[in-house]
Amino acid sequence: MQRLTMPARWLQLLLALACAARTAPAMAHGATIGQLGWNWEGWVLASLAVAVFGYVRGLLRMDAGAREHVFGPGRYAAFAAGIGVLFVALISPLDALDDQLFSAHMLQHMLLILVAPPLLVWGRPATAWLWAFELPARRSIGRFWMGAPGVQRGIRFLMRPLAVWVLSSFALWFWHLPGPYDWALDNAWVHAGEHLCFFLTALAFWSLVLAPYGRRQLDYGSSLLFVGTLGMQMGLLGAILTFATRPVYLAHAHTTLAWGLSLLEDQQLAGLIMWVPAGLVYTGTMAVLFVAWLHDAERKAVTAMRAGRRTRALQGVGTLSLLLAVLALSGCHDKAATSPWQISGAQPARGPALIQHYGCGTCHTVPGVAQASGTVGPPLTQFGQRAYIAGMLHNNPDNLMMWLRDPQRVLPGNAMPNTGMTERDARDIAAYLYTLQ
Amino acid sequence: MKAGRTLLVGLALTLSHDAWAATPMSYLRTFGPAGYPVTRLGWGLGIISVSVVVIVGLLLLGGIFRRRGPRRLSDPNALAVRRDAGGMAWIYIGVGISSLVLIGAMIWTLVVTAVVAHPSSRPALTVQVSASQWWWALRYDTEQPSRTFTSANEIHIPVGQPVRFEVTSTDVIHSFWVPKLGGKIDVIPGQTNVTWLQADQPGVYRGQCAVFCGTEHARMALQVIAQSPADFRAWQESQLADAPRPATPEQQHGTRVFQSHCAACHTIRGSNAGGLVGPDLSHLMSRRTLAAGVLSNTPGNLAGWIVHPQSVKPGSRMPDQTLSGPQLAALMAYLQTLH
Amino acid sequence: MTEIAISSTTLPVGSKGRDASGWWGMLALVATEATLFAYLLFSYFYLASHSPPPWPPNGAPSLTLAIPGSLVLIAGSVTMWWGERGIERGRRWQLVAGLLLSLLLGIAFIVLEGIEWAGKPYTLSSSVYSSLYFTITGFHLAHVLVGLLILAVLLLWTGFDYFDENRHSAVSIGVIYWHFVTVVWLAVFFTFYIAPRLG
Amino acid sequence: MTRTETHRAPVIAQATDASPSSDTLRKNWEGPGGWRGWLSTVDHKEIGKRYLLTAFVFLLIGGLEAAVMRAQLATPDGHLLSAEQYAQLFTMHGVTMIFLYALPVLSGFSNYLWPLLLGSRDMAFPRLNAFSYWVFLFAGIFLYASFVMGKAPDDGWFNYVPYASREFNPGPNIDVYALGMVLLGVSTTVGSINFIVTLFRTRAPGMSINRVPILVWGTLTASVGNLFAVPAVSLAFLMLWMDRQLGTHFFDVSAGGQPLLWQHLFWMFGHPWVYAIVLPAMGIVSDGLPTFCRRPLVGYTAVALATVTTMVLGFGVWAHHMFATGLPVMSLSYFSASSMVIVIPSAVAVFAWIATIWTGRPVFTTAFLYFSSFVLLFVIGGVSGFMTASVPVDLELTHTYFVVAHLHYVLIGINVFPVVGGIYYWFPKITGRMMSERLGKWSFWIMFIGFNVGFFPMHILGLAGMPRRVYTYPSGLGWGSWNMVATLGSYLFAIGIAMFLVNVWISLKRGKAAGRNPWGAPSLEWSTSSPPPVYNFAVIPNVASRYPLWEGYMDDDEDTGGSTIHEGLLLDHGRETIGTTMLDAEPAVILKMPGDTYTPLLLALALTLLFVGLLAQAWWAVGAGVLLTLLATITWLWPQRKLSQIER
Repeated sequence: MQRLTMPARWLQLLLALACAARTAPAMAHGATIGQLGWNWEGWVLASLAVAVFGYVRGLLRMDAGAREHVFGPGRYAAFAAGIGVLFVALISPLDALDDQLFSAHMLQHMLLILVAPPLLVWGRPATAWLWAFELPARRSIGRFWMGAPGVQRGIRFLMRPLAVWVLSSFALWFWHLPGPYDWALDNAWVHAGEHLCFFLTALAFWSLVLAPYGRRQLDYGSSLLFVGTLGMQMGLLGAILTFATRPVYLAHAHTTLAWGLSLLEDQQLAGLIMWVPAGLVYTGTMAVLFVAWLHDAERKAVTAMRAGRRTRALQGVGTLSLLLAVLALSGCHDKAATSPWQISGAQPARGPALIQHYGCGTCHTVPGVAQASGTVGPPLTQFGQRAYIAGMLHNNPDNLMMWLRDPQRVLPGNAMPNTGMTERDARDIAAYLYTLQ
Repeated sequence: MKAGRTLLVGLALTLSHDAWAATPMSYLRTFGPAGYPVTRLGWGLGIISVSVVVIVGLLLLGGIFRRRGPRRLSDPNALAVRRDAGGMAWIYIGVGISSLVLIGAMIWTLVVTAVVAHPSSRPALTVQVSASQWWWALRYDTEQPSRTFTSANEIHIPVGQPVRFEVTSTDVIHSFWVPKLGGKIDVIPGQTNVTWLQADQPGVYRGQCAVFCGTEHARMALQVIAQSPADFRAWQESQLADAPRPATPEQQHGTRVFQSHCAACHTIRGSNAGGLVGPDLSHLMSRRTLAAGVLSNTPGNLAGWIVHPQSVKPGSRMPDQTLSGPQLAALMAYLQTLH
Repeated sequence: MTEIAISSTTLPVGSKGRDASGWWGMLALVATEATLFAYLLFSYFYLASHSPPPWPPNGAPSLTLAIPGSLVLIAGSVTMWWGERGIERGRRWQLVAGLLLSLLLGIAFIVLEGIEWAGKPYTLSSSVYSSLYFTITGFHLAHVLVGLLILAVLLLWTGFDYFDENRHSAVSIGVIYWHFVTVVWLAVFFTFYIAPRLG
Repeated sequence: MTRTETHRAPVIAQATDASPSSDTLRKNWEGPGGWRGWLSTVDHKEIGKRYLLTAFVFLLIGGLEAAVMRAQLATPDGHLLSAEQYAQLFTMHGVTMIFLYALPVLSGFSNYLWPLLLGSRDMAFPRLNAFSYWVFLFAGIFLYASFVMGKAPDDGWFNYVPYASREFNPGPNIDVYALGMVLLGVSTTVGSINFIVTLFRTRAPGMSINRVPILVWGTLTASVGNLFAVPAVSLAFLMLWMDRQLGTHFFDVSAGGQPLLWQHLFWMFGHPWVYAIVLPAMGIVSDGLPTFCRRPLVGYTAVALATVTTMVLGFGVWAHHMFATGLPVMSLSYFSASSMVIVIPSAVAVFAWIATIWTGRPVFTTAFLYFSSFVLLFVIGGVSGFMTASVPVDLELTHTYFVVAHLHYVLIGINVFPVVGGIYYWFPKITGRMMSERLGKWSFWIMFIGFNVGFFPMHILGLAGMPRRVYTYPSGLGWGSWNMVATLGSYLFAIGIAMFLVNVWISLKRGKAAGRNPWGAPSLEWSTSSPPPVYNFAVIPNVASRYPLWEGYMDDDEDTGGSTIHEGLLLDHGRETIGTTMLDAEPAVILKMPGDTYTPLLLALALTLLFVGLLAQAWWAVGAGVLLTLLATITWLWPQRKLSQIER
């Protein structure tokens, strides 16, 4: 399963590089007041363009059916919006303004920490990017990934919630000390490093929180704490900046006044941006997580009851979308996941024999099937309660049958072979799998 | 029974009296541009609030009486529990309307906050207010140091001009508040807070410390006296002058009593008395009240206050004075020259 | 009427390793304690941002003792982690060794901190900064002491042969606290020793 | 020596309280009787009742203080009390109501109800539960000891520095408050930890997170909030005590300290705390209303989410208590806006309750009257809060009686009314007897009218400019008659409370027997006998829906999914209950529960000795306190075979 998360890591690395590429333009730090232009710096543009190009190319190359299942309008929109936000943060006049106003710089940081990363992460670009390569290249990327356990282990360690929490906190506090902050404004490379720190930690943070591939490393209760405690830190930092009685950062000293703000006011505004709007983003995220938590519990409970009744757990969601526009990010509207599946015309009783026939048991543990105790692939116990198939497709009959019949089409290069299953057999096997609660 | 009725009738009468008669601290009506937009906003939010309460109350009553449940819960019928009857629409619609109202109120608030943050013109005058337990020291600053003077508890301001107040504390936290003219600002040791007020009508506006600051917090009032610019200038000139020299022997005796009993804490400009602990008394007789608004400034009150302040305002920093009759008379004679 | 059936699944009985309720309780305790330190450090930064420069008044405190102290504390965490791994695999000697090493390292930290305190030219009541310094490091020191007490008690219980690979939740729970003491120190260290050097 | 049992396949049985298997359970769970049992019990029901009783005693004390103050204020220039006495009274009134009544009474409900609601036999940490109660009791006594000596805290419950510093307040008054609050903080914190772990560990099989009653969400949210908020206030009070006694300078202006740091720390705690003392009460209503409206709560998810969101927002808006302190002008509009946002989750809850009533078939019990009137009072308290969230308006309103009115509508309307309603609702469960409905309705109307007559005029007083915390006021300001009305109304309210207590007293002796489920209510606590047996449930029930006791009665076929109340895990090898997984509540472990013990009491005593020593600066007592605390803790935690903590 590691091969699925691997592209995600690559994406993070590449986007981080895109960010780093803005070092050169940052050299233009001596910009005089009022000169706010677009930062048409080649590297930034090129990185963003490559990102978009890879995404689109990957999507185009993918089989339409698979694309529809793995992505969807919401994901495309999220990715596009994420790139758009990066564009605003790094290329629009905001980027030039950040040298002149502390508050503008904070706004830029908030975009890089709280807005662009969740959108990008939700867009599942890693998969699309992998697809931008030809099959052999995909394979070799996969092999490289699988064959480098040290890398894998290191990244897995870095992606542990505790590590992400500690690194995010550290990045937050470190870069807001006056020394490092002023240093970053003095030195373009350091400045790029600062943004890289924020952006990377934020990508890791949001991957854990949003779990775009459906497999939560961090359960919902812990996710709430995870988000809440980081939000609290940012709030405390914002409060300190808002209430400080003297200007702490001097890097903007010669430009702020021209904007009609005193140094102290600029600092207060920056503190408030970190405190209030950022606080609302964290609050909104927590609300989304909470609804998803209850929703998940509801889904499991209902599935467990094996009765296809409607559930009302989602009804609160509409109300709260008023509360928080961020709700759009949540996957709460996946109605499909709320009911268990009864496949019309299928004969689940044929399942065990078919599973034996196709040799599924060699790789998978399947309850109720003789000798099906393989450990190569994931065990299929309680399959009816799974949220995702292969960590990517929603667990519903169509997806399951498609996956059973042609796994290589859905997720090329994955370890599950095409077994030449007929449609009817797939139907019966799927029906059987759904009886596993 | 009869007593009860009398009480009720009396209460009703005084209530109606209180509601319409003088409420000098009420900010339902204000008298200056620092107050007008706030008062309007306050009324607006108040009306919204009352409407919300009324609407919710009616909905509740409607819901309660629309359809009664079973009389007894042990009734088997009582257990035929209803499930859904479209209740979610209530939440959607209710929260939707509330949010719209909320956004409106929020925008209005932001506008008013911006409007009253600063006066529309440059303040003509800056008054330094220094709060202590439990009185207010005032210093009128102008460009020329020679025209700076001090006073206490009664702030004179010219009508129609914004006045800037810089407030500081010598001891604990107080709050500077003249409700008829605008909102309050806390007075916090170690920092100087700034606010502004403007009166559009001549008059006396009562103010009071609003943050609990110790035992006599309840009796730490102040008054803002708004005068026509001409009257204000006249008052200013009179305050700038030194206190008159004692003329009669009794008054001279009084000066000596003052020197020995009072001068450690109080200042009278033009005399040797230069204490800074209590209020400046150079023009004591020009003030309307004593002891931060506790007593009206009459000779009887003044004498009583001098001799036994602890009975008037227990805990006050001013100690009781042991003065003989003639000493007190002489002191009073002297003090009454301080116009 | 009582009808009896035996459930088909076997469940563990009582506290077992990380299944113990106490493990959750300790996590919650650590959360609230960490918040306490967050508020302490908030107070530090708040007061710093309200004080006229220079801050700290006497310049950034020396690293000569603080860096060895930090290393000692981190090493103490590592040895404890190693000791806990031992008992998870049924190696009691490893737990004993881990506990002993961590105890020693913890004591070494306290000694270093004590020397540093003794060398300060100011006292608790000298200034805002000194109040903050002694209060915050003192809070941490108190936590180290509690941590050492926990280690000592665990050592005693190990001596009584209470722990084996199946039953050692007390160790797993105590160790969380010990790690917490180390992690909090890193935040304190960063605030007092590193932050002033960064502007 | 035999080895401790490490694994077992639990027995599934059908049983009720009358079954023979219950005798074994009773033997396992019953502690010693008499005073020994009283001092050593760890039964959550006993502790819950004590919490309720103690909190009500404090409510009465705080109420008496209020009554004396209202007498003083009834007329201008009152001189029943001196300024210093008044200062101590209003401070102790606030401290009592907010810290010694409002949260503890809700802890009482939650302690009593949680295991019953969750289908468990006790809290996750029964001994910690007892400890939390004892510390609460001792902290209350600690605070009141100073009151008896005439040296009670006298700076209001906000306790703003520098008036609270040694320079202006040299007596022991503030030290008592500071140390008492730190001690009380210990109780609150361990109590909160207990609730959190209980929720995640001891729900009945099948009670997944989306099926827990809203009261549980309320208390859980409050507990998590406390976990993050209480350290702020404990720290602030400790720093204050150090400033006063050890010469530090945190709040000392002359040495560079900041008085506003106190306000920040205090309100970082204070604002979430306000939610902690109302959210569980709102939960009581959310669980009670459906019973009397004969339908499930409208918008369960929305209400649960509103609960959580309110608390989260509560951590970001503390600065709105400080609008007048001269904060940067720029910041005011941000704080104003963020404070107003809290209206939205509140509106969600209000409309969910109204919808529940509107689409239900209300049954007019006393409890229903309390719950439905609560909705109105909640809205009144809410809109006045909305007005104070608007900065320019707040600069007039703050520090006046308008705020006093607001906070009493919030605390009485949102805490006392649901609490009294909750007593009417659960009294049959707790005591096995019904309360008198007739007396109950009388007491409700008197309380409701008295409360509104007593506290609504305070809005008007505030608008008329009366500052809070004044011990007297001159005539001629138009405040006199409204104050008289407020005094009379509040006395009427007090009469209502007294009638309620009389009702409790009479019903305890003469109420008619209640039976298991007199209200036809849906949640698990109503499935056991009233009062519940010491072991709560003869078998651990299996839960398959949000309203297990209503399955089969709903007018459509949803959620009839087969909860089993009288068939489940028996678990009778000593004190045992089931530990389940965090999200889905699947059985994961058989939890061994501790027996009755004195250690919690001893630990609480040792800790109190420590604090008394600190107060008296008797260092020997401090040393003894520390030593005894450590000894008691080690004894407590000593691994026991009985608890399966050691194998051999």
